[in-house]
Amino acid sequence: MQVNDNKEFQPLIVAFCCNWCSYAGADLSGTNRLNYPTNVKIIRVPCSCRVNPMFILRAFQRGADGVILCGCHPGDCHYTSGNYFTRRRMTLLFSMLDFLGIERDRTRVEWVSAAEGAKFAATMNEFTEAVRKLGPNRRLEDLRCRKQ
Amino acid sequence: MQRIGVFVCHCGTNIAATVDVKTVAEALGHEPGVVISQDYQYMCSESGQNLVKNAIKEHNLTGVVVCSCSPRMHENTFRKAAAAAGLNSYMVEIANIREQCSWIHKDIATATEKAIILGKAAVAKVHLNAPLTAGESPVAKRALVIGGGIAGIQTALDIAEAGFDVDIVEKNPTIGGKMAQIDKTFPTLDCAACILTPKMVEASQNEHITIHSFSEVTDVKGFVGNFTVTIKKKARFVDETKCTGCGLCTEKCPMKKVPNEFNMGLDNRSAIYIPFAQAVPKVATIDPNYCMMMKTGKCGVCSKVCSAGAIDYKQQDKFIEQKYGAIVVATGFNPINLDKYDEFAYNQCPDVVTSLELERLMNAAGPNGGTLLRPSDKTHPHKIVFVQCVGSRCDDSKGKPYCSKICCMYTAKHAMLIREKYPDTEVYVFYIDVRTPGKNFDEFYRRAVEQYNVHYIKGMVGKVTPRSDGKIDVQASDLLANEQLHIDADMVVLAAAIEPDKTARPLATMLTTQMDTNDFFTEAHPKLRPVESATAGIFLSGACQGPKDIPETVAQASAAAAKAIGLLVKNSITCNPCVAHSNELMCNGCSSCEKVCPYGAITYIDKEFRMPDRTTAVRRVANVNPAVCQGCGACTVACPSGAMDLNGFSNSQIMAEVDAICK
Amino acid sequence: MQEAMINRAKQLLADGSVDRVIGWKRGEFVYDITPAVFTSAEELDADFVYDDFTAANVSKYLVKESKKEGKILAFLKPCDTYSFNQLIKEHRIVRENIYVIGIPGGPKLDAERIKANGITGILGAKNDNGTLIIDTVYGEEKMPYYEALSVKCLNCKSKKHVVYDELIGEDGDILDSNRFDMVEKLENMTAQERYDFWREQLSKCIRCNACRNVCPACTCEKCVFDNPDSGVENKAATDSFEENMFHIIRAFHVAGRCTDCGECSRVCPQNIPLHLLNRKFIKDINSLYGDYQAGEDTTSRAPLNDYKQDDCEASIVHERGVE
Amino acid sequence: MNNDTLIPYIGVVTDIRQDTPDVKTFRVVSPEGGKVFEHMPGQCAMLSIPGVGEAMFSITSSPTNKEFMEFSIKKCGCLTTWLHAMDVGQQITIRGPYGNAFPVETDLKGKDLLFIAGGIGLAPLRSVINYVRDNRANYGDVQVIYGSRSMDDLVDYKEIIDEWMADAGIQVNLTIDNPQEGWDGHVGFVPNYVKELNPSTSKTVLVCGPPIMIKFTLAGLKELGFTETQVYTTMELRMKCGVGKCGRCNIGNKYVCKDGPVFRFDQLGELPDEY
Amino acid sequence: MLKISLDKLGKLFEAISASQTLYIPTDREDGAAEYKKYESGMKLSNNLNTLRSAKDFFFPQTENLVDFKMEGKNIEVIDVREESEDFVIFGVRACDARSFTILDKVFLADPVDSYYKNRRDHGTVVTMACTRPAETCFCGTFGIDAAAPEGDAACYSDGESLFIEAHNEKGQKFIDSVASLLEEGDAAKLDEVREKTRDILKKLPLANLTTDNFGGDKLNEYFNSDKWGELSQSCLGCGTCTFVCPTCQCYDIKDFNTGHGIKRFRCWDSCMYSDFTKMAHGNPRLTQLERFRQRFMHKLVYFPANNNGEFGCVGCGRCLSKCPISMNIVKVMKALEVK
Repeated sequence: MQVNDNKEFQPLIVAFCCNWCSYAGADLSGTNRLNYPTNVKIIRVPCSCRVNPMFILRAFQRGADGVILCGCHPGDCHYTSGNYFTRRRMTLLFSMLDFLGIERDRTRVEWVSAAEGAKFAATMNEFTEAVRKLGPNRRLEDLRCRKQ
Repeated sequence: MQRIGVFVCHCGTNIAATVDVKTVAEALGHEPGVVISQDYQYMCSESGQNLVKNAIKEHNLTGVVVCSCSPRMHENTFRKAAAAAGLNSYMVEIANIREQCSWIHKDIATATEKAIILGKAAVAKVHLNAPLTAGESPVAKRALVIGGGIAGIQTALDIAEAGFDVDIVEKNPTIGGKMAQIDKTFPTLDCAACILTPKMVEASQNEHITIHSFSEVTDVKGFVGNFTVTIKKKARFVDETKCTGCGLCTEKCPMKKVPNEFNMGLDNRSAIYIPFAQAVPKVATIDPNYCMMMKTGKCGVCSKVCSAGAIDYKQQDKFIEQKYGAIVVATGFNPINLDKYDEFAYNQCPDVVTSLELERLMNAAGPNGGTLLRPSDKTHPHKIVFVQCVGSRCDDSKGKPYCSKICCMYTAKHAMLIREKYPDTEVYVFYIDVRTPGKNFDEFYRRAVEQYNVHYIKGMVGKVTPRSDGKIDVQASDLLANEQLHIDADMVVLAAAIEPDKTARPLATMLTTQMDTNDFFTEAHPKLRPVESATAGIFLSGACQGPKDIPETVAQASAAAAKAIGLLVKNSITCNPCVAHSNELMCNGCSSCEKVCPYGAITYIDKEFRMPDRTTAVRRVANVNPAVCQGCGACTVACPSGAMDLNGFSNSQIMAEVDAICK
Repeated sequence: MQEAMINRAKQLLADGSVDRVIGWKRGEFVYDITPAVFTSAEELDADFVYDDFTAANVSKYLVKESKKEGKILAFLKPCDTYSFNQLIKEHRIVRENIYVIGIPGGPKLDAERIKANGITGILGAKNDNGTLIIDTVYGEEKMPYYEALSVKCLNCKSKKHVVYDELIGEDGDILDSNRFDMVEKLENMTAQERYDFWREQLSKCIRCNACRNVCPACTCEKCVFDNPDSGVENKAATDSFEENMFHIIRAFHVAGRCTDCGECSRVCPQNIPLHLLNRKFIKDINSLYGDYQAGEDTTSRAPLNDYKQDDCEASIVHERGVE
Repeated sequence: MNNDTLIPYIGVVTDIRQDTPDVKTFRVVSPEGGKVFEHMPGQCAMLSIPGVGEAMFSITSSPTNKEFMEFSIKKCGCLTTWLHAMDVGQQITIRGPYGNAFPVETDLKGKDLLFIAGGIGLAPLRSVINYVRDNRANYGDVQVIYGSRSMDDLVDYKEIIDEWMADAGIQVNLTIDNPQEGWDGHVGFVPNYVKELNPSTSKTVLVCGPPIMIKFTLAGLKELGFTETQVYTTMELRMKCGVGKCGRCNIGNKYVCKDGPVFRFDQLGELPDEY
Repeated sequence: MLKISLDKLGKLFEAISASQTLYIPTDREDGAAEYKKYESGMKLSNNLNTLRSAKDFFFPQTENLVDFKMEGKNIEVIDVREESEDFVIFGVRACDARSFTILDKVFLADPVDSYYKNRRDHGTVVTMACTRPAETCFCGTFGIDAAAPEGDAACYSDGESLFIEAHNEKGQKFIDSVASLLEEGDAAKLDEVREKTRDILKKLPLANLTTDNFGGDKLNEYFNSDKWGELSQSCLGCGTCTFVCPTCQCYDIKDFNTGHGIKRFRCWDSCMYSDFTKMAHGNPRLTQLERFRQRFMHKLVYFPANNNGEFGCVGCGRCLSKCPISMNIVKVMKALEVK
């Protein structure tokens, strides 16, 4: 359930979803009326491999508190191999962010198929909660962008 | 700066019940560049679309944002509407405020707030949209089928049937492939040759089909609709056009000790040969490794006896280049090499044979004229042991991890045929599982067990030892009875795993198609696009894609043909305009993008540039073929300089969306 | 060594095998050596230097130099040959125009490390059995030789030349280096400690771009950070975020391509241990995707341009090490 | 604290005129009405849309116009594209005036003047021409030679026809590069036209246009007997601060934004060849 | 002259920092010195000079100039300037002290840069005479006496005490504010120390470097020298020299969209960068040769031409030790000199 208590910290979650699986999965969770928090804002990309690490850093710079990347399950990529590249890229990027002391739970990769509306909603609920626990992103924000 | 129109859909109450659409339209109306912002009951309805069209004309809009249901629903609807109003259809963006907002949220205030943000992101993106035009590329009206087995033949026939020219490239002197070697087919036990050879003849006589036998593909250039293929016609030292296939040369050839490939080396052929009686083309071929004339310069018998004057000892390999619109891969399979299987004594004992060898031993055109005799002493075997899964479902490096699929059924067939013809022969089949999913398959298997009393034993054969008395000691375990068995067999038949033909791997590289770790071609989608490769214009037919029996092969062959025809009927193909493109001024030529492209859409060209200091320099730069690129964007991230970008999902567009969402 | 190099270079110039020589030119002091192109025996005799302070990797210059007319002789240390190979692999240099002579490498001395010991007025330095004896304006000073070594030489990964047309001196071996020790030490800190460590280090950054401009992997025609159209252009570390951003993205862009030559840390005027970022990627790649040494060959697929179907999931990051 | 020159004023765009396919002229006033600041002919101002960019443009209106300033801007980059897309009523930021001016009150006073312009190069000269027209008594003969690629590319064509050509006090010679339907005037490149017209060497010349045109015009003028001290031009270089501090427009010991943009050719000759 | 015992320096710093912000050079973990805001217990560095120059105090690497808010067609200009607080920079070396004079000539020239002036007005520069110059020092070349630095007030150490003298009103005010800690001392020993320092300065490797050949009069001659190609060939085009240089003052002005407004900021820029002079339709300094030449021409020729022969270099030696490829102004001067 979504809580709209103003006192509670409302994290901003940016979700990159691949067009073929995860975006469809998100649509399905909508069709099935499966709730997840309004904190999650989805950006559609053709394939998870389109997501440049710069986009993720950009989101953090601009005030996102968590970034999640969703794509087809390994082996199911519409473009056959895109998500395999995504997996390596993101593993290394997240590892680097971790190395720099950025909280690990602010980033995640999840494979969500077009049939997994329930998984999509559950993932978003879970991820939002995890980020909420961490509190506002302070280690990778740009002070100039902080909302007054 | 764009002039943007925003259209917020109520979707009846689907959106309007949870999202305050008026507030959304009002808020988005204040975004920079937005000149009109409206809401409407059903934006996708005709009157809704007219609203959009009229606004485009009236306000001279350069961009449109529709806040509605998922773009997967109506993106196309609004793109068409925009195009009808004279706006480039790629200047339309959808903000998904139904599936990803109104339907999942309950609180109007927060849902409205989110809908506004999603709308702002779409507006931010549209600001950076550029009109895109789908390119077109012509289609060469000719197909190439690589492989002349039943898969290739069926595909070629179907394509020819539709009226398109099609070439078959077969590496062997004749088409026919594995099916030509098979005696009977399961589960009907009809004669393989009887159903195959008419198809071979049909192929050879079809005016649309050209058969390049004894030929190989050596180079493939180009892309969907426009492949240029180089085919090597290997020298067969016989002029195909002159040879009548009378066979006199093969009779007179003094060199008769050449292992006969067609009969799996179980008998011999001459140095000049026609693989089998129904070969297509029925043309002789000289094997230069054995021909006396070729080796010593002394002989020339065939040349003397050939009344057609077809023999040409000086013939050279010939290369032909041809343009094709579509390519079908039908390179088939082979049983794996069993040299490593010492435990089955395959290399030590001639009476341990593979199933394909057994086919030849039982075939009327085979080495024994159809009588099943032991290769060693030409006696009737009375006890035959079949070993299943030799190299299939195997964890170690000797074998294959997959199930070869056809072995269970052909072994049942063999067992049944032997029991039918030689009822005094005892037949044992050692299996891990018996897999019989298929029409009439399980019935067939049960007949072998119940009607023909074949001894099916669940268990593994541990060791096969040829004995000095000519018998073969088969040590095995019966897992159900939980006991060790020793069988004194006369023959052992190994159901060797099948693997893709060795020529497939280099071919895949030429075609820039994907293969799995077992060298089977990877289909574009395992469920929805099973006969297409991920590379546009390349289709897959038969066992090159995975183990298959004959009916499956033929079904896939026809499916591949249908897909190829679907491509060939088009005069040109419309390309998806949302493709990658490289900024040549920034490209380093490092090849990173090429490495991650699943479609081989990126090539490198050396291009001359005017440098800022007015000199010229030749630089290696990436070039994306828009007809081949599918727009995944893998290259855009692999490119460190950011030279590679994706139309419709550009770096700046996605970052603008991020910015808008995080604002 | 220097003598042998000059002689061989003169020979090759004289017999027309090469037209130019890229090497190093002596400076005002013992340590301020500048990479330079020589075209004549006279120039070589006058200025060519190769000694304990000659640390610069000249392979990147070949991107430009090899595209000029004529052939150039390049003297490459073992570590430089890895960069060279990587550049070949990425089609950045024209191999035919280069004649490579492999020369023995370090360890090299770093004047900054000597100065960090409070020694100033340096006029000369020599190694005496593990003690560096430094001649200064203020008299003779001593310090442990080891402490004066360039950071990039402390964890040398290889003394083997992976490419050369000829060698002067003997080829060495790939070493079993402890280069990941510091990375590991950081990995074992808490996230807060790591954050503090890097904040202190990266906040020193003055965005001079020396690390990028010296890096043999950073040969982009136009760097994203210089390109106003890239959306991430930044010229100054205006905010701590941009300090992070620049170094993360730079390290990511060279991940799987960085040969660990150590030039970034060598040239950093603020002594930021930038090589640790690259090494972190190298260490991760080795442990997650199998050992890979960029520049070892010219044909293998870079780890980020490759995949295996059973690669680990990104969640591995969440599961290992110290939170 | 005093106002700093780096902090801009607000200007409101009150009129946008499409002069040629890629040149628009923008009229700018202060939000309270009237000009944002005073200037002299040849001076420049920094216009900006915050977040998009800031660039230096010469002020094309004459200082004698007391109501507004005008800028003729060619679409060529990010900011100019934005400016071309905007509607009337848009606010922009403006700071200046920057640079020197044509010496209309000193060296040019009392002189016969010859203006030579090519394409958008008319923009800075238009300010001087109108200034001279409004102070006609202070100057001798006035001749304008102006050329462009085509009829459509002649900036301010309407003003040229309606006002300048109707003004008995000045002589206007127009030319276009290639023949065109509906054009019965001169056809040919500006430098050649100048030679053809063979103006008197007593004139002081103000020239502005693309670098290649300036180069050939100067050569032509020299052939006709003009000396470099008689010819003025105005330069364009990348500028940021506008006050000679940021270092960008430095040529030799001059800063174009502060010591220029107007230079006499003999002064330019002393500078290193880096512009 | 007033003095304070060296072991009481801490007390002096405490006293200064009680009334205003104090910056002193202090040693970093890596052995380099940098200016830090004084906090209790902080030790004055023994290093000759700081890694970064002291120009940051008056001309920081980045600073916000003005903010904008955009709303529809309207723009709001927000002046973000604030009066600087008073501060003291302690321990500035003679070279850096001179760099302020050079920066003043740029930023305080009409029109005055209010951002710079604001900090300049509020900052007191307390210099420290050098006693152990390094091999890279060549301040003498530009007429700077390392043993007698400029600044609002100057300090000299004789090994036991620190002597302080004011050079102007601001310096005097500073001394007055800490007068209670100071005592009158005998500066006799100072001359000895100073002479010793000057002796060392004379023996430095670069002691004989002169500017006799340089200046504004031979502008084109230097500009067209054929040495530039060779000198610039290994230049990486990075900004290290520029950014560690106490006198380099080129800057860029850029806008940053924060999502809720535009921040216009300026940041250091470098004439060594390829895009420094790049315009939509070309670049007057196309190759690194031109950019390299610009930097040195500016310091050795253009600047003196506009400033009565004063050079744009103070001989601090930072670029000598920091250039990644060890190319620097000394090598340039020597190469051009030969001609």
